[in-house]
Amino acid sequence: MSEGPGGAVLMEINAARALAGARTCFVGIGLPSTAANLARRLHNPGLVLIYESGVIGAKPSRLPLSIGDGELAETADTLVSVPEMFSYWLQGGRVDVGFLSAAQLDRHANINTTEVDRGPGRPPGRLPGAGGAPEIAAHCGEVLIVLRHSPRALVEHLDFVTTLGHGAGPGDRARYGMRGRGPTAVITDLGVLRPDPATAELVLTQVHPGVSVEQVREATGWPLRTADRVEVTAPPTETELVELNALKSA
Amino acid sequence: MSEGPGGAVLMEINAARALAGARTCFVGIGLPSTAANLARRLHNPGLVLIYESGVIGAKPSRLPLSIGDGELAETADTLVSVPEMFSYWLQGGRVDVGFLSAAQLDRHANINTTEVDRGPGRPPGRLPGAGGAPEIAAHCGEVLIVLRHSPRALVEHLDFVTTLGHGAGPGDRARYGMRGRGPTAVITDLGVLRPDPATAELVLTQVHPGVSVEQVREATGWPLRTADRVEVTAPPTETELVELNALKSA
Amino acid sequence: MAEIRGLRDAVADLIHDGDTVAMEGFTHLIPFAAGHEVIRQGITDLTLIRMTPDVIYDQLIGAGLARKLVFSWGGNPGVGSLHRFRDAVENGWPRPLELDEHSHAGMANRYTAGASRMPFALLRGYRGTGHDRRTTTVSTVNCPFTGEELAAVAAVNPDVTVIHAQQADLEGNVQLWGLAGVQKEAVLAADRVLVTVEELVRELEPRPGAVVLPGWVVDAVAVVPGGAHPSYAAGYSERDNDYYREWDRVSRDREVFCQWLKECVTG
Amino acid sequence: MAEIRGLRDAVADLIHDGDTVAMEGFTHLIPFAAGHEVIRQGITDLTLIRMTPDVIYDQLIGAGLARKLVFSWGGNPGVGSLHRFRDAVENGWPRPLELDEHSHAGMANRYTAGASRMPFALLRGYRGTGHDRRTTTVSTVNCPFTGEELAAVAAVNPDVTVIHAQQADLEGNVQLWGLAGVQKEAVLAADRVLVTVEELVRELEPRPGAVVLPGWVVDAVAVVPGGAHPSYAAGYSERDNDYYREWDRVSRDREVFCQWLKECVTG
Repeated sequence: MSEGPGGAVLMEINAARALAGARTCFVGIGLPSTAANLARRLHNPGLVLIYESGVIGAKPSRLPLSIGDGELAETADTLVSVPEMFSYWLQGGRVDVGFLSAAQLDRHANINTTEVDRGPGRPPGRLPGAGGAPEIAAHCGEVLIVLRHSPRALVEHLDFVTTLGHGAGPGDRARYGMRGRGPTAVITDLGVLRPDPATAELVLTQVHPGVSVEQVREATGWPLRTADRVEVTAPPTETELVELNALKSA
Repeated sequence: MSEGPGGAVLMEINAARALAGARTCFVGIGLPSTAANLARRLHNPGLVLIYESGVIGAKPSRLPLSIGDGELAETADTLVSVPEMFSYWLQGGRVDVGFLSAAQLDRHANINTTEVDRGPGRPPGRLPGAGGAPEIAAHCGEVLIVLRHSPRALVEHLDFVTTLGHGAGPGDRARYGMRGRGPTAVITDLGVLRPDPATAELVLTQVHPGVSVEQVREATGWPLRTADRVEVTAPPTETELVELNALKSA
Repeated sequence: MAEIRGLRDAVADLIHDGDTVAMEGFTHLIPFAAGHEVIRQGITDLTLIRMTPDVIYDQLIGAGLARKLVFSWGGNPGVGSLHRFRDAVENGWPRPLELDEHSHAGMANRYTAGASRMPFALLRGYRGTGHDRRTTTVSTVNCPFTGEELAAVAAVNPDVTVIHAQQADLEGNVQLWGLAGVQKEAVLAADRVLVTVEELVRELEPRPGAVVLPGWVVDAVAVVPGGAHPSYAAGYSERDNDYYREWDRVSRDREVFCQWLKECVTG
Repeated sequence: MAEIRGLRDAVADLIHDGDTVAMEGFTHLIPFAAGHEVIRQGITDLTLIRMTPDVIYDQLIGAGLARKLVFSWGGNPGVGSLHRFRDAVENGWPRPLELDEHSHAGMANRYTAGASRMPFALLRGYRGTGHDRRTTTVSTVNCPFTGEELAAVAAVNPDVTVIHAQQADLEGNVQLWGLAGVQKEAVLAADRVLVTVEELVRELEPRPGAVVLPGWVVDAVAVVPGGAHPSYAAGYSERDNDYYREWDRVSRDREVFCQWLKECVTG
């Protein structure tokens, strides 16, 4: 198995698996939403989905296109204003797991979603910007980053630091007063990277079935280190695939 | 007419009269509540009554015993949390007129509702404290103070400054960053005092019918100055008395 | 997730000697029954936080359980003084009571900072008054954009917050409506949360103006119908104004108060 | 008190060249019709404020009416880029667009400060990121109690805020429900307020989760059924997700966009 639909599915399923022990989860649109809703169907029916639009405890039957879709509000335990969401619930430390994606990610799991250089003579390519990401990364108990593996995405140097992961290394989060543990895993379509506790540098800890370590290295923009033992992701179970399909076709 | 029921009635009616042009009024319990509800019945049916308990636009049919009485909530245009009330509505400058009372008031309309000295060997007498008063005085467009006239209430020196009126004189409110005009009238059972624009010192501008200037001076703890022309309060009209009685017996 | 449990056990488990405790409710939904259970269990040396320490705190203070009061207005609303509070402050009876005294706006902001897990909050206030000379929890900061000096108040984060609400469901999700005071902030600022409710319902039916607290921010829910009396619960009871008036007589005299305590609370 | 008036007159009276304008709505209740009226009237040199400048601001920017954008996330939710926004930022077409860029938490706090009439607000955020180097509206303050360094963000106080709501009554009292976003704060932070509504009702019937804005904080109410399309109004319409997807195609090309502008807005 290489980059492609198989890897993408394992990225989604792995992200859902990572939510097995979470009580509350801050959800963005796209893959995070798929993973969180899949986790609710598979193994964590009590998982509380929180959307930055002010939704606490959404129980959507199908995947929303936007974080403000009507069904999220209609199925919520309660709705709060956006300022309250960010102050009392996110900054208040009420969310166990946050999901983020990235246009660029560096080896310390810092994130750029603001702009990317496009070479001499061209203006930087504009991206959407920060949204909720900087404070999700700061305040959630832990953060899972999901993105497709490519040397353009996992880069040596960010063109802009939108969201702090582990800064320049251990101690930076504490120095900046951040209370959550920060990014604990980067789940891609090739495997999983986790920060080395000693250096806070992302190392390869897991490859998806059929993916070689060399393949992951080639798809990474910095000289990727690997854990002493690189595990192979358990292949999707029948149930996982069925529920994922059901979710996507609902 | 002297201190007593007649004066008390004129204090209430005068306070209600002072609300003729107001759109929104921050109401405490007791006389302010009587005055504000009387104004609604008499000449300002659109007056929006705001209570610090979170009530905006209450339309009580009878006088509430507390600012949290059920009828205030049930008849409100909307209810907000107490933090929102103080931040968005009061500090936000949304209230035209605030009412305050005082255990002690000085010549610059500063207020003490915290504690009063009771002489040597005795601990100070404890009063309820600030409540909403300091910020009502700071942020309302203007403040009306209502209290019974006595040398123990209108004093040379406050035992504690709970709420700033005009500080030590002109310019103090601006120096402290206060945006409202502060106390514009002190309505008592004997007459009305207003701050001299030049000195911000309270001067007697109005006596109730049958009350002499001398009587007011004797009931004031500082050497009270009088305006060039001291007016006599218009006696209560039949309608005013009827509505006041109706309100009190409802 | 909130556990549904008996009031006695919940109070014993969640509130301990020396704790900082907030029992909130702005006239409405005051958790009197929980307060009385604290008195029965003799949980003492408490730092009590409350914007409006009315009759419930007068009772706790008179029972000698409070060492400190953090508050902004200490009266019997619409009636007069809190005599037990006064006796403690003026005469140290039955024990001295330390005060940390604020304005309502200051206290509301302190709770907001607590709920937001910020160390302090900002407001326009306090300037020119005597409050900042009596407390270490008021200070000033200058706006980095305009230079303006503003008041800063330290966050409050109670060890325990106790509130009364109309309803909870079986998973401990709580709904309260009517005047909501500062209850949401007091709950979210606290380490531990006890909610007494009028009734347990199968499903919370959304109501206009309701505040919903998910069960996962609450530690225990105890079903105590009438648990706010003499305060009230909109939709369930009316405020017992006569009780508040009568409290003036009961609390005015130490002996009458002690008699009341024995007859009506500690039994 | 809010006046009930036609959209064209209300926009002409309340929004002027050079104004700072906030049109808020977090996915839900976005005031598209009012935005299109601004385009029709050619009101220009606007500083546009909005947490999520989605398609409505893409249209205003593409029409050349914005000189500056104050925002925190500029994408087409669930679809991709805002191409007119990108073209303005990357290529200055049809005119350069100055940016004041924040995080959502920062923007939410800026509105809260604005509504509270404070010059700034505090949050834990921004530290270690590149944002503070690109804007003058982020700074730091130290807590006077703990010494901790916190982020400070300058208040936003729009000249005009425009929102869409479900209902207003004849006195201009407004009720909206469902996702309420930052609308209350945006309204209370502004000098002038325009609300478009789905319908005028005799009396507002209280609804769960509703935000009520008294008529005396609103300048004008315009009845514009469907005024949020392609966004939606809970209880009245559904989000037109196809429109958002189609916008990707329309906006990608300058000529196609200009054609759309003529056909669908300026007519």
